[in-house]
Amino acid sequence: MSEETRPNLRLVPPEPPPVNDSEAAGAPAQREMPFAVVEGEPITELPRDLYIPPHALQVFLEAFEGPLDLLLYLIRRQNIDILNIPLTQITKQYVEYIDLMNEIQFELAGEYLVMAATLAEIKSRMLLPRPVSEDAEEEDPRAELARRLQEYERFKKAAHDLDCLERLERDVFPAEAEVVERRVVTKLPDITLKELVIAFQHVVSRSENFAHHHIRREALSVRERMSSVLVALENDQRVEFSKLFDPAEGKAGVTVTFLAMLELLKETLIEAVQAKPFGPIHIRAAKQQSVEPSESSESERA
Amino acid sequence: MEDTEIKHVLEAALLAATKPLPVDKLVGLFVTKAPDVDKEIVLNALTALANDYEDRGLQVQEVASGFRIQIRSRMAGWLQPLWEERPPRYSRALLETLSLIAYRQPITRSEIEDVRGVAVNPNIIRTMLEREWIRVVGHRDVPGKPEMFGTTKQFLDYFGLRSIDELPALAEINEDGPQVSPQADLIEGLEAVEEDAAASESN
Amino acid sequence: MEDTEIKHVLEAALLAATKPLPVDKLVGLFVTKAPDVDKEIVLNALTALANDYEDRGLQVQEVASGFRIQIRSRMAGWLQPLWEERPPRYSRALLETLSLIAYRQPITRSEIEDVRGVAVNPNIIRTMLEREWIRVVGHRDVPGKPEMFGTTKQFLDYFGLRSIDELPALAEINEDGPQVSPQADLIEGLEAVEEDAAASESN
Repeated sequence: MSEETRPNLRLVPPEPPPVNDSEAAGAPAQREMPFAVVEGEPITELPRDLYIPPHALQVFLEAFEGPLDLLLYLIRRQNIDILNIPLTQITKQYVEYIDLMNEIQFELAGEYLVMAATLAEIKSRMLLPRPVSEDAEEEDPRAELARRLQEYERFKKAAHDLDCLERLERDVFPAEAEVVERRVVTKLPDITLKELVIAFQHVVSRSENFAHHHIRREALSVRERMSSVLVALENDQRVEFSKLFDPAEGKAGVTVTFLAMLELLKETLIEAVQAKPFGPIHIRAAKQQSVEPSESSESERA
Repeated sequence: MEDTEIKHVLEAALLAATKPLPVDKLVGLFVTKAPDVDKEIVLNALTALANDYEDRGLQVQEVASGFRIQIRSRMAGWLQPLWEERPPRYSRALLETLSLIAYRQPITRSEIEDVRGVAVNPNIIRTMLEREWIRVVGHRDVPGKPEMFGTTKQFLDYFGLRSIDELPALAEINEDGPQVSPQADLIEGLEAVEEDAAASESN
Repeated sequence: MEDTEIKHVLEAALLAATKPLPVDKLVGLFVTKAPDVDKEIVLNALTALANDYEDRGLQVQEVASGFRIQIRSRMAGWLQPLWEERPPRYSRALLETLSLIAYRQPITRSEIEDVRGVAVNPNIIRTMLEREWIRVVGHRDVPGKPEMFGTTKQFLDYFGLRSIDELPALAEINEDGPQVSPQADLIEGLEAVEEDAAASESN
């Protein structure tokens, strides 16, 4: 808080407030004295605990959680009815607290100043003459303040109750025994074929390239066979053409393998080598040929 | 399967687990080897276990995410030498903010500030998020789309509660004005400090 | 101090501590409040505690760094379900990548990226390789020699397919009209699943 805000602290005239204050009229039990009469007992000097020695500054800072808390403290300290706050007295004390904070170079929180202004504002509204002809009972300007104070007090109490609950680390402690043989088994996530196909449908529908492409069932097994032919040719292996066919698969299977090899040749993924006419044909994975990847993809997508 | 053995399996499981176990998980322990053991049997066994612990330093506690075995609070004093660090203390500002989130959830920061009358320290929110006591449960549909906070199961677990309903009842607004001052101890503290200060001044 | 209470304090301490406690530390628990309790008394109490545990799932065990309470090995079988962690579901990115490999094999990573429009997370590929659903079937003969992926026999086994051509064809899924196809029921199922998915996504 900057230095400029200091003059604003003088929101209330330092001299004692007028005796015929409207709040005194509203609260006959609390006849205004230079300071106050609380529950019939005149208070002629500020409560002793208003003085905060500099040593206690830290305590002071920790003690109050803001302007509502400070106000609540002032009210409770003097056993004042929260619904009938003697504004002059409370405002005066409140501002004295703020002055005190200021004196000890306490960096004033804006919220405290706002509250001082609020108190002054309520007070000024109460000092204004009330319209005589008013039918409806005018709401006490203090009502809103009282409501906020009560609401704040509820949660102050709730925080206290929460703090009283038995809690881990402070009151109770989880009991754990050592497990010598702990074989953690991480189960792998399951997926269903349906999920897989739906994923494919999603990805295809998002992709222009694929949008009008129909995958024929035959093509699928050909593509898988392309994979297995490539695996057979792993590690620069040369495999004799006929060895890549499994007669046990029958005619259909042989056809699929043949189509797969044609497709692989077209995509230049394999090479067929024949050392001499009518000699055995060997198949090996292609090397050192530059084919644009898009070209091979395109041929498939067309 | 014998009742005693069921109890012993449950005891071992609760002590082996590093977090509370929901009753379904406890029933699941028996599913392959003793499928007769159902939820009711498990709950009865837990009650029996709790009775066994009656006079001991342990207790079976049900919290939001399940059952756990914990050391009773009356043992806390004895165990003090075990801990190298003091248990974390939480400031009144944090506890008030947490209470507001617990009782008024979902609640935005500015709604908290309205009740407390002071700005919410961002560190307080961060601490509670990191402890996973609170989480962002949505955004209020007002300009700026502020985050709304709510409490978590971990919050309930930490404070030994099964559900948010078990929080102490929020004080009624008494139209005549509440009479008890929750600050009594605080004020005593202040007075003590003052006396100390006075004493040191007189030296 | 009563023997029983000493035993209960020791039990609480051993269960609250996360590591074995040396006997000196256990004696230290009593130093301020019950200085009579010496090492011998503590050791006797530990023996008494061990006897209490005779028929139960627990035991007091002395190890190099002190005493601890541990779960008896005969309980291991019962507790096994506790250690089975249910993993999170696979991401949509993984499912899409896997489906592209299944339908478009052999396919390189950059070809997958072309279709999906986003980079393929290497973890996704690794996960599928580890599960042995896909394998590297070769390298495309373009600069960088990128790996080409294909599906495995384990992939077919997992989904209960005899061969890859039992995968439903995309065209059939998109047809509006009634299908006369061996996969008709599968497709119906698929559509139902899709609706579920759509419904859950809208939640």
